[in-house]
Amino acid sequence: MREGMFRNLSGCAVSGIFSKSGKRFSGELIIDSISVMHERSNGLGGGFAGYGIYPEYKDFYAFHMFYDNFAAKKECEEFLERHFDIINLSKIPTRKVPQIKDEPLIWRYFVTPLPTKLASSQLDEREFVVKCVFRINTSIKGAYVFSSGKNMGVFKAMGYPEDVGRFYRLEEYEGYCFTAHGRYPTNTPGWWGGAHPFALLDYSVVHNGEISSYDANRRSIEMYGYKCTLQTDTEVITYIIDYLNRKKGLTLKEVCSVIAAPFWSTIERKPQEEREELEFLRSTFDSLLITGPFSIIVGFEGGLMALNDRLKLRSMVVGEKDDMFYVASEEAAIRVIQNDLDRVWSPKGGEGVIITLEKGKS
Amino acid sequence: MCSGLSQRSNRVRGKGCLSMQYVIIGNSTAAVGAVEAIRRNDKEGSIVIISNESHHVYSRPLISYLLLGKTDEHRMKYRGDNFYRDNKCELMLNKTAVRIEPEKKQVILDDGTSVSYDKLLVCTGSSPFVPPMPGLDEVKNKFTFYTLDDARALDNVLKENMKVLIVGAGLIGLKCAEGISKKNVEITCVDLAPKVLSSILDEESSAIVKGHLEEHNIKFYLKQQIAKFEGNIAYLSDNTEIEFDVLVLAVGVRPNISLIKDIGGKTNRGIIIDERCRTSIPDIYAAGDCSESIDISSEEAKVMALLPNAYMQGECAGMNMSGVDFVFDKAFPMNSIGLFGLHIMTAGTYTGEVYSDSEQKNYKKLFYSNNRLNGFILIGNIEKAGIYTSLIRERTPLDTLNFELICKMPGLMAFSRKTRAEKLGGIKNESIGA
Amino acid sequence: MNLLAHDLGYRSLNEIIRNTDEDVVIDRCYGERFIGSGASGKTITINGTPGNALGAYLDGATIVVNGNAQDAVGDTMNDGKIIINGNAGDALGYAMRGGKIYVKGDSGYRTGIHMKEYKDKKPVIVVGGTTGSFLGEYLAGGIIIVLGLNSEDVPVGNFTGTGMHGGQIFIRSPKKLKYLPKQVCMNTADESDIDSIKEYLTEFSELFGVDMDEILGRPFYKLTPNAKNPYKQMYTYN
Amino acid sequence: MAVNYIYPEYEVVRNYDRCIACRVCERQCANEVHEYLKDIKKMVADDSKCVNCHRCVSLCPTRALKIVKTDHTFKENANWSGKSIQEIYKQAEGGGVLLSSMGNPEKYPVYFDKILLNASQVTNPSIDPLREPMETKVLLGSKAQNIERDENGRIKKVMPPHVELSVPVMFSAMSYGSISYNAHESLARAASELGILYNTGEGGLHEDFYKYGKNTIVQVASGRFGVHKAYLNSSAAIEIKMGQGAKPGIGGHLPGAKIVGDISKTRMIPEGSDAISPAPHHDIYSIEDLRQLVFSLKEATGYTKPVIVKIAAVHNVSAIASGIARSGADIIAIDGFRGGTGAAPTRIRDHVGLPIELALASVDKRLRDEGIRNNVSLVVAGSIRSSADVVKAVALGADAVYIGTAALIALGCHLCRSCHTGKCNWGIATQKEELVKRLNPNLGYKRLVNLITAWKHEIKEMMGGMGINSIEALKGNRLMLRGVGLNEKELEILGIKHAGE
Amino acid sequence: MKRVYVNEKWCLGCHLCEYYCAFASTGGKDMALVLKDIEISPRIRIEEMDGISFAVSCRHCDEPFCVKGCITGALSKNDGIITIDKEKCIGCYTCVLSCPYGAVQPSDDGAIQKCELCIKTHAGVPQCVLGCPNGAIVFEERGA
Repeated sequence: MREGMFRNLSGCAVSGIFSKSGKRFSGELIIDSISVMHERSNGLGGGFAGYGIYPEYKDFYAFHMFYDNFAAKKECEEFLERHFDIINLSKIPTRKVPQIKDEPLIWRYFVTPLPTKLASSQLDEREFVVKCVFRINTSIKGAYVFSSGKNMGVFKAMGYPEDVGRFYRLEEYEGYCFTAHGRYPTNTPGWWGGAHPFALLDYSVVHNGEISSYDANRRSIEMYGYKCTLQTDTEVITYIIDYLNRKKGLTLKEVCSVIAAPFWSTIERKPQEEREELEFLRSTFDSLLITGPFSIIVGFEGGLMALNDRLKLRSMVVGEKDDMFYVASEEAAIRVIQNDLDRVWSPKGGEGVIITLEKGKS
Repeated sequence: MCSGLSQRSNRVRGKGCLSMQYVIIGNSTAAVGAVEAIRRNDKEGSIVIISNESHHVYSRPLISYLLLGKTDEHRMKYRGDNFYRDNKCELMLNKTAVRIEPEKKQVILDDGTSVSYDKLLVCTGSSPFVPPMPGLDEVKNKFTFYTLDDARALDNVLKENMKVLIVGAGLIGLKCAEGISKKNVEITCVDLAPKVLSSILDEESSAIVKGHLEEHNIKFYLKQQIAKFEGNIAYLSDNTEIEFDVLVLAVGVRPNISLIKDIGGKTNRGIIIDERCRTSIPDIYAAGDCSESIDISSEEAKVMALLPNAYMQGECAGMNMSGVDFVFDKAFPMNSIGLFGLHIMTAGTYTGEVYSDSEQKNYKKLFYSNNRLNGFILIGNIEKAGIYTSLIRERTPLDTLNFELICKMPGLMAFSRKTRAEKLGGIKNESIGA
Repeated sequence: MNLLAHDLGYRSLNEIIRNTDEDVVIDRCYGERFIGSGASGKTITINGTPGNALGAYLDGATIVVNGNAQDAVGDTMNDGKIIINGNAGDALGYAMRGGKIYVKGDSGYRTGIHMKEYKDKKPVIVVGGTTGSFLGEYLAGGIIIVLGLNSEDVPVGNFTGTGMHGGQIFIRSPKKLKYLPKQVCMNTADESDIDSIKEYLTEFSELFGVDMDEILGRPFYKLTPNAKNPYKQMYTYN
Repeated sequence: MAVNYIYPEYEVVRNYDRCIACRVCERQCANEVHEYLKDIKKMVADDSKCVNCHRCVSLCPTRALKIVKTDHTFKENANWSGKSIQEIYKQAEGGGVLLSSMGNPEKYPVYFDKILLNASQVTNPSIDPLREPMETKVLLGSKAQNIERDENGRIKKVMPPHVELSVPVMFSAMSYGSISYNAHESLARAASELGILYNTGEGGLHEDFYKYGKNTIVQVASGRFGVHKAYLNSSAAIEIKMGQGAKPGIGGHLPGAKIVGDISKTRMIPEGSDAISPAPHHDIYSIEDLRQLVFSLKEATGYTKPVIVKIAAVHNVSAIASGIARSGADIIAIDGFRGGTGAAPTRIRDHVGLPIELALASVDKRLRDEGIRNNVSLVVAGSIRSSADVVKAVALGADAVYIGTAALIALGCHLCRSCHTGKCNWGIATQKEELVKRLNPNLGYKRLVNLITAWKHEIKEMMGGMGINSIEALKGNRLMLRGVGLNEKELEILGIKHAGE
Repeated sequence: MKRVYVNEKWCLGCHLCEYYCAFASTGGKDMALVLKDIEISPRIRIEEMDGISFAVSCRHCDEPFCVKGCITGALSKNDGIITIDKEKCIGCYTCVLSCPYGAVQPSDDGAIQKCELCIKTHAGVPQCVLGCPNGAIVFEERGA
């Protein structure tokens, strides 16, 4: 049984660190943070996303791949070659860690779409990449793209997050932003691809909680060309964010007003302009309202967003120190890496906290 | 307005902040009406009631029922035992008011004491009238039938198989006859009038009642008067001899008006009062059987010695005495009498066109003119008679209802849908749909 | 006794605490859970950030946190006292039956939810700052006091007192609360109301060095269950 | 006729020990079943007239009455049921098309009864709906397809015309004429109090009810009775009736005898004239004609009101719905074959159409497959009997449901299925003044309000159990459903898993 | 003051109010047992004719002529309800003659009877109201 064959329910820990100045720091820090929340994981999945980690390839899509076998790898690479210019390919460096077992083939490709293919598809470049990712994930058996953004990458596996971090030698990467996830799935033996972060292009999502609206959201988002292959909440949340932010052009704040829309009773009390906007967003994208407990950290190029469900059924704390921004399921996970915070608070339910680089994108 | 009584809240507090002193002469229905009305408006003022009897207020018409055994002296009390206490009344029993001194605003009693008043109500009622009859003084067992004491006295002498002669076939005489019939006595009734209940029944209805009474072994000598008494024998004008053991004199009553008449107040047969029950003398009111007011069914001034009337006049007087302007202009004659199981109801005046409908002992006659019901006589089936009464009381224009129907059968059905909605739905405006 | 929490891990840490009668001072605390669980008769002082479910089932002990606390502080607490020199997370004092919790700063969502009284036990929570939504949800007994000392607005979130059917909530606020659920009745607290909570305000004032005059310098609004408006008949027997 | 082949279906059983001869049964039976025999001071009954409407049973103050199904039996077998035999007798006698009232009574599967709902445990909190916020408000209409912004970058908040429901339940089309004035008033007032909508049906709108316009759907059917500008504009939404679940492909016929007084006025046809609704709209012979009618109605109302197109659930319903979704309609209403009617040919009612559950599942899927599900809202009808049916319908993909029969039952209907006689003892499906007054709308509307309020509580309970606090998150959330006793094909069409999966 | 109000628009003429009234005044447990084979004498009565029907019972008037005219003091009005003290009543029927609604009737026991809003029955609330199937009789506060 693997992820995607059935609905997967999970509870988890999340953490994120972001340097507003764009200063790059080692992935070591995020491991320290997430490991404090060991209790919130059960060893069935852990993962990280790092942003700004591939400055030398920053103009290329970094595809991180899991292959079940060489046949899948071969088939996938043929597909990639037909559609992309592959600038670099390699195994992703790992180290042996006793707790991490049964690893698949883990490869990394820096690619750019073939101009002819792109032109003939009549799609914009990012949409072209998305289409190709879905093609691989739905039609090449045993191949799975788990990271596909530029100058960022996802590293995930079966195991506790601190073990996963060591496995991927995360301390060797430097970025301006890292997010992490410790997973506590309740009904799955776990699968590498099912671990968080879940990513599409440069959007990555780590998520704590379980959403009740899953199938309503899934069936709605699948109308727009997304294929929810994993049946996880995080996957559908990622696609919703991609759809609303990238395809419909909503700002992230507006995205929050869709996915964690205020209650009608709250909307009614807002000033007219705001009320009308909230009514419009909520009714226009009614099926993308996410209910049930969740706290998510969304990474994207040049920024980070933290968001709780509208009832704030999951915990989340954010802290600031100088140009550093921290967010985690528990305050201790921030304190352990930065005890001396300028400010620490809990955002309200449905109130997205959005942080972007001070000098624009890195 | 269903009450027929108009009321304006216009309370005047007399004599600065001192509390009022109300004095009521008489202790019957009108007095009770007055006390209850006064206490609605003035919880503090003192009320003095002067009675020449020795009893807690009782219902005079019940004396016949007392003899009949349908009630007893306790149940006869018109108001409960705590009536005076609850209403903070000072009751002076066995005292007769002999004189009013209006300039001093005081009442002089038979014991020489005086009671001063701010507002005075005279409700002295009436007294039995006994016409001169030769030999009457020698008759041993002779009674009037008007007060509780009369009833007790009569009851004391009556024994089985005695012969009782009642002079007067009016209301009092006949109720007395019914009352004593229980004693298994032989009753003979004599009246000058050619019919029984002559003041309230027409010939046909009177004949029905007479027939019914005769079925109950009451013997009548009508259009006859007593020529003389010789011991236990009465001789009628046609020389008929009637032997009797007990004589009851129920010829009539006269209003007790002397207290007012003596001080120059306007009187006629009764004390003349206006629609606020005021006499012609300031701060003196009169109500009940001693007074005379307008009968709205005939628009004539009359003494209407009826209990409901007494209460409502007393109430009206009490309201005005305690500073609330209040009008009672709905007086008219009205009687409900049961005699040996036969019920007779009458109201108003018997003038105008007539609707009649009778079948054996069920008798109905309605009198109407100028689009108004003036009066009626019902015998037997008296169901919903009050609806007819209300037509008289409210002077209801007959063209606003289905008169043909209501003649046949009194009911709200004869009124308009809107009127019914008002009456039954408490709906004041036209929206009857809700 | 001095303990270094992060070095011990929560199970060892809590075992040591459980087995001592001494007062305990804990340093290097980073999210260790369940500290003081069911404890009685000692004082536990924590320097750092204790983990979730601090003082759960507390039964008479005193816990002092020098820092912020996380979620579910005083969960199902029976007796004792928890003093937090900082903020507290969500679900503070959940289903608390007795004892007192004083928070200098803010607390999160669902503060004092399901709190109840039993016999002579009457739980009290005093929050110096603001709270999140669903304050006093399902409140069945006890007293919650929110002072909003750091706030110029109503210091509580939405849906305050939802499902409240007992107890009292006092909110010190520059403005009246709006949009309360139907089961809640609001009055401006009068002198006798303030007197009834004076001892808790005084203790708060002494613990955190906040001037009593400042505390009393604003109106308090008192929320009680609306007896006139109990839950509408919801059920039809079938 | 010397031989009577038609036997009474029911027997009136009177307990003479309890009967006090108050004669309420006699006074209240429009079918004249009961009679008081003065000379013997006893009540008697003529069973053959009884339709089993229970009016007498309900009103009998001493509970002296019951109606039982006769145990008289034809010589039936598995093929020749008593019903079939009886129907042949009837037709042999009358020579006519069999006519029936209310919905399909036959034993086709009721899929709602083979679907179970989910609830949360541990991983996701269930929510107490009585106290915590729980949203059942629904907006019906198409969604804005594109996000447009003004020069300041603010979103242009232009919402296509829509209607708002406090709970996803509406009263379905029942015309004034088929049901009484008081029934209509009850529905209108209840809708108004509940913040939902009722539907005029095809009989026009009585002038007294214009004031409920904000809660009114006005129907435009093939007969166009009472359709005029004020009618269209006095509504919250306009419904084009293409078909009805109880009688797909069949029109309607209200006999001239019923076109009297207000009915004539409201329908805008002369008294005594037959009110015939043709089977098709004779201006719609294809899908593009429908688009023309949709837009003509939008023009007439200034594009301010959503247009509903109501169709019966028939075999190619999903393709038809797809066509409607592209026709400019804002809402599609689909009426399943168990939907009610005042009168329909029995054979049509019992043998044409499909269950609403299957129609809904396939339409919702088809619209999603085509990416046009947000072009329209989906309203389903055809025997929604309880709040559980509502929740299942929404989870299958409906935005809201229509209830007709359930609303009538709330008003007192006992499903005696004799609407076509016009002698409804409950004052619902009748125009006889003395019967109409039996339904006091002051009580009737309250019963409807109670029903929907109760359903709303129950919907919230079920949603709360699933950890869902907004009805949007339930819509199309088929993972909340599992089938029991369904075959693979049925599960596939319904788009749900089998229980245990 | 809550009163019984009648709206003929909704009266079906079913006469159930009369039966529930008659039953209430018996104090019996089972209507079938107590009202079997008897002629009922209810305090509320239907008037009906030509398709119009409505129930009539005591209106508990603000100016009650029955009370004011009662010769024995048996009728009195307390807390807005006019009641009859059957001990005192001697059946003179002055109240019958006074009532403008025809809502007071002679009763079998020699006294009169009238609607007392069921305050003396075990039911405690007007049974005619509960027994009315169509809300034609209601018991409510309607102000003046």
